[in-house]
Amino acid sequence: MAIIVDNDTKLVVQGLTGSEGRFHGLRNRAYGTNVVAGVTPGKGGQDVEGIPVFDTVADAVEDAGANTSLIFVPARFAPDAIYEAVDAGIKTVICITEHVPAHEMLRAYTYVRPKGVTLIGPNCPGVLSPGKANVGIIPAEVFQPGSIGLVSRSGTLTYQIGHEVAQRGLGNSTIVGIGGDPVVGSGFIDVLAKFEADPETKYVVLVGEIGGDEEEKAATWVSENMSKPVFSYIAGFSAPPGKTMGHAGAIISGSSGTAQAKKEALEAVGIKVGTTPTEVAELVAAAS
Amino acid sequence: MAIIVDNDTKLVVQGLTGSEGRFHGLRNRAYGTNVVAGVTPGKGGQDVEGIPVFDTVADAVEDAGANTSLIFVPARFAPDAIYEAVDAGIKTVICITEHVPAHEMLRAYTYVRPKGVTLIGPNCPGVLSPGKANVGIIPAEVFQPGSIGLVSRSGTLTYQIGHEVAQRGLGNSTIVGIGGDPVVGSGFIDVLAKFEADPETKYVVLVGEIGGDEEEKAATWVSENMSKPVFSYIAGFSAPPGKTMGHAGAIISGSSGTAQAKKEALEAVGIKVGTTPTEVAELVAAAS
Amino acid sequence: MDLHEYQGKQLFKQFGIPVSEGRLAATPEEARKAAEEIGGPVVVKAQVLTGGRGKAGGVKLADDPADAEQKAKEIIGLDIRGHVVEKVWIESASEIAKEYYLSITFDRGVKQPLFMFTTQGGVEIEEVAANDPDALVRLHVDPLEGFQPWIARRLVYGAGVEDAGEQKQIADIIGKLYRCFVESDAMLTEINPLIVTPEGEVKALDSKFTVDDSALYRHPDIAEFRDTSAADPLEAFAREKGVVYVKLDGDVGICGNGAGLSMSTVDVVVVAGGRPANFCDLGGGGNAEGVVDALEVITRDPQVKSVLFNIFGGITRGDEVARGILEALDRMSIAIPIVVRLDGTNAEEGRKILAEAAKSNLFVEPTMLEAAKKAVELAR
Amino acid sequence: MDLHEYQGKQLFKQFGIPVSEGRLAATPEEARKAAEEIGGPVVVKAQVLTGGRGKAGGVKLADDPADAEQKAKEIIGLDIRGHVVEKVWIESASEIAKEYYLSITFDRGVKQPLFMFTTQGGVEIEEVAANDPDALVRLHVDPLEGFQPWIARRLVYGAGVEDAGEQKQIADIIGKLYRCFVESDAMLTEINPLIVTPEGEVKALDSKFTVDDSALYRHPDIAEFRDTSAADPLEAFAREKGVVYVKLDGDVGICGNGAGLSMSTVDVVVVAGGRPANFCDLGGGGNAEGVVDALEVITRDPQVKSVLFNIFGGITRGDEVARGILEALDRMSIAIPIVVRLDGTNAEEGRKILAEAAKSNLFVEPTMLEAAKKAVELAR
Repeated sequence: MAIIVDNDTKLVVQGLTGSEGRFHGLRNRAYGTNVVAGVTPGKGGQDVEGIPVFDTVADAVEDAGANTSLIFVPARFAPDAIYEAVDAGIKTVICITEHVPAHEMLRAYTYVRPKGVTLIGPNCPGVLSPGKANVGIIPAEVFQPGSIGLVSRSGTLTYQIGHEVAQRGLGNSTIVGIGGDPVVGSGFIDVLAKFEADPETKYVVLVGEIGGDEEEKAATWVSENMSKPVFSYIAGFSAPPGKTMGHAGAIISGSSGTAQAKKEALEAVGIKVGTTPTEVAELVAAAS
Repeated sequence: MAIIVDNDTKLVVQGLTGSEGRFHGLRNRAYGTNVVAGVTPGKGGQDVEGIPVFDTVADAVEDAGANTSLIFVPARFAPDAIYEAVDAGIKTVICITEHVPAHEMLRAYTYVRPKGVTLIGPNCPGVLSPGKANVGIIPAEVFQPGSIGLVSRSGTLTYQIGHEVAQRGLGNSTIVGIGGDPVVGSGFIDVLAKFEADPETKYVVLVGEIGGDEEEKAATWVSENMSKPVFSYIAGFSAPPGKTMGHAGAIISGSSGTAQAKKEALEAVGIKVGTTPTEVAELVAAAS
Repeated sequence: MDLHEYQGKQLFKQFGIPVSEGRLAATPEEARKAAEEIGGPVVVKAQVLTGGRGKAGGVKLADDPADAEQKAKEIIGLDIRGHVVEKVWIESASEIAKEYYLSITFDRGVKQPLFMFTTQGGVEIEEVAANDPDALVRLHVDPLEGFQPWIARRLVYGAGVEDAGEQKQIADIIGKLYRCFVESDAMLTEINPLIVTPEGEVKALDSKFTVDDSALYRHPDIAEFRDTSAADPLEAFAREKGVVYVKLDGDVGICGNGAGLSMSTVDVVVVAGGRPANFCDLGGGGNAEGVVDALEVITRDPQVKSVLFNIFGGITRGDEVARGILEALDRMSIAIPIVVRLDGTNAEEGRKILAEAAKSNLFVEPTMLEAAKKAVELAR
Repeated sequence: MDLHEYQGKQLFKQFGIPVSEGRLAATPEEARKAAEEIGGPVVVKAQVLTGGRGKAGGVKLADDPADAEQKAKEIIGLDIRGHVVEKVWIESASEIAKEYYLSITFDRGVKQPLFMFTTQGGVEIEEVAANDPDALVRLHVDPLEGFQPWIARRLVYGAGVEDAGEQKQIADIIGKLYRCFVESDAMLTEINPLIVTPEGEVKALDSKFTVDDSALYRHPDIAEFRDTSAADPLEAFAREKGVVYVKLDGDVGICGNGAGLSMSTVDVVVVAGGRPANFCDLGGGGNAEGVVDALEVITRDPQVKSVLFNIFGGITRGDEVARGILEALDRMSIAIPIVVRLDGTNAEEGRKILAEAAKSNLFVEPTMLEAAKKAVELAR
């Protein structure tokens, strides 16, 4: 097993004929991911190194059996791409595109959420289940198969942690970059729930950063719902107080959003928190 | 038991201080319905013959425990009233108001539907469970308690059928007027499913009329899902071919929408169809 | 409310959907002037709220203004399926390379707007649906998701439009038609044919447009489109009085409250061996004044030999209806017999009021069926 | 992007939310002229993107144009929490009978817009939330349901506004503020105080407004509001170059790819005993040109004694980064040491490129922690 992507993944890349879509789509295939189709309106009938291209996601589902979508289209087309994938019956949608307007994502999120679709991103590095499938831009060569589930708001920081873990001889069940935008399709809790249910995952590392209160909420959720050990790293201990969102931000979340506050919330429910990537890797290694 | 409204109904009337709201709200209470509140913005704190009036439905829910709403506001305010009721946690909303724009109801319907709310109407006479509760404008004195469930697209025709049934010494579990607008909150099938699940209902009478294909769909549903005997009456056998909605109408439904076509669809699955209100009442009486 | 072709095109234009330049004309002289202003060959099109104009000779090509005047003369006054042509639409003639079909309707069954598109336009769409169903692409729109560009792509690629310029123009028209459909509170908007000219330009050559009557209050411009001249004079008079009335061919005048009961009353009169003269619905909240208006409308029909009131009160109250009938008898001289059946809210008071009035041509019957029989008998 | 009060009010006005008449002034003379045009007493308000203006002397009442000029003289150039006042907003002075608070924010946790309203305005809203939570009415809006009139009623009645005229005006403002919030792609719109004048007129006396940077492309008018003068000169230069850069106080220049890794690099430099000079994020797709720009920005800071590149490639490719660093060394004369740590996509090629260049001030380290230690050591 693994979560979100695995050997059953049949991937359609929306925007396969673009330069990034092509580069990463082919990389994903080279890793072993079953890339069954690409979609670029007006280029139906072409192919990208043998991957058939369709005009619409519906065609990719019907003719190529796609069940997972990877979105690489420009920001202003990304919400449309999400709606198209979901309405074509795709159940796992991973959107790499960054700079998607928050209000558009808010509408798309609210529309998609009750449909039982797993939406990851936007503005995320994707999902990698080492040895099974890589969907997105995560450099898979850094990771190896194992029993640690990794979920993170940050892309490159995820690679760093996974790298540190791998250097200690450990591996990952699945690495999920959920993205750091104001509205992302799946939050920490959504992914933690999947890891809790995944028999291959034995430990979970949660990589957070300053701002918002997602980490605090995740801490509460873990204490109430999770049987597997969770470790955490928070980035931004030395960050200067950033721009605040007016006065309202702090009132809403009831949290200051600092790394220290998050650390305390996590530790209060028994989650060990490292202050550097190296430290969190050592904590996991010690527990294994 | 009974369906939709019963002894557990705690009713709030939205628009209680208007002339129709007041007339029917008080009639419903006189029948024995537990009318716990009214809502009229700006009149919070007043009362209508002892029924407390609130500014918002949320207040009526919180302070008076309302669980069912009856809407009597003018058409241009009706969708807002439905959203307000649903977002305040009301689980049964009955909207009497007629002439609500179809596109507005379409949005409201789509929003309300996944929330597990029973929405009846708009442009309907309401719901009566004889001996338990009357919510709406149905003249309750015509009906008596019994085991016949009655569901109808038409208001006054419902009374006629119920009246004919009562004259033969039979009674009703619940009478539901679903309304005849292009978009209504609950269709025949929604109500049939409730009757099928209601132990007090032994027979069901479905009162349809020309246009659309709801009766045909109900016929299919009954043949696949219903164990209780269903009888039907369709109005409009002598109606001249009415205005058609362009060419598209017939294609969509795949039905001509005539009374004869509906009769045939119903009879094809074993539902007996009367051609006058009297005849359908006799059919039920003969089966009882 | 159904709109004329020229009215629908006016809305299309407002929403940026390309249409040909045109003018409305009520006389051959106006048609000539319109053709002069437009220039070049024109099409003269009868503006009637029914289909089959072309076969009935209601659409003709005219080479020049004089010809347009002649063609308008032939078309104005024509009877097309019972509709007399009063106005013609003169528009610049288009060369047609291809004919497509595009519509959005309000799908009551699925409760979503439904797009239909096919490259096999210009013919009866029912035929395409029956003979080549795969050629007709159907796509529902979730009203909360709203229109998204992929919807246009699914339609355009799904129907096999191959030219990139056409794909782009049609996708654009699809988006605009959706906005037009929603923002005009339409129940139907249909473009048949949607043409492609030899130069590759896509435009709407016809329009079918139905607007939700309940939403007209927020579209005063569309409400003004109402063509009272197009209706039967009695129906127009009824509309003026706010009465829902459809003229039929028999001699028993009928008035019920609620569409279902009124329809059922028509059926029961037929079952009783009579011939209904009309369908008339007092509506939900009929008051005395409404009853007077309804009786005035019904009795204007010289064929009517008896009138049947079939009232089952809910919101409508029996006493109000009774008072309305007596009021009408006071104001108008109605000699024909009136049969009344009252039940429901305040029916007893109503029956009492009628009994006390003791009018010789007023008959109160206890049931719908008996009342129908009586009215049929009195009409003989 | 945060907007100045006067910019937010301009948007309020566009959406029909009542504000006072006002003019922008950059000099005392302009302030005098503005006060003359407006007439009567005015308020002179510093336009700075920070709170606490009032306490810092940035808001002053002026009785007449001469007084306005004098007050503007006092305010322009004032340093308020590190922001130097360059412009003042001159607006007609309002008499205040009551002060309310109204805002909509983008609630990231619940993922819905959140309205907050209280009749206890004019003070710090955090205090109201802490001391009298019931007085602060909060209400989320389902973005697919959209704004409905009941939302305004819940807020207005929930907060206990008693005057019917106020109820009506505030409900109207609530609806307009929602439209303004959504259609401007705002992350926050706040009116504090929303005042009631002695005559019972409700209006927005201040504005806080944050717009989603990702949506600016579709709001060219709002994008033009960008106040480059308000930022630190180095940060302004960075923005010009398209580099995400925040100036800190130390001597180790830092460049990472991705916000999380860059932040973590700052942390690790601190853990290694160093003082970060900045936070700099190459972003997701950093190419060679971006690296050159980033190095130019970082090395402009005279405090920087060493630079640490911490790159973990995903979309970013190690070879591109390496080429960018060499390109920068070619174009600029950079004497200070640069420590590079490369991992991920094409990292090996990158390390090879750097090794082959054999620059004396270029140090390649295998891990993040070792690279940080080296950079800290070199900065001493």
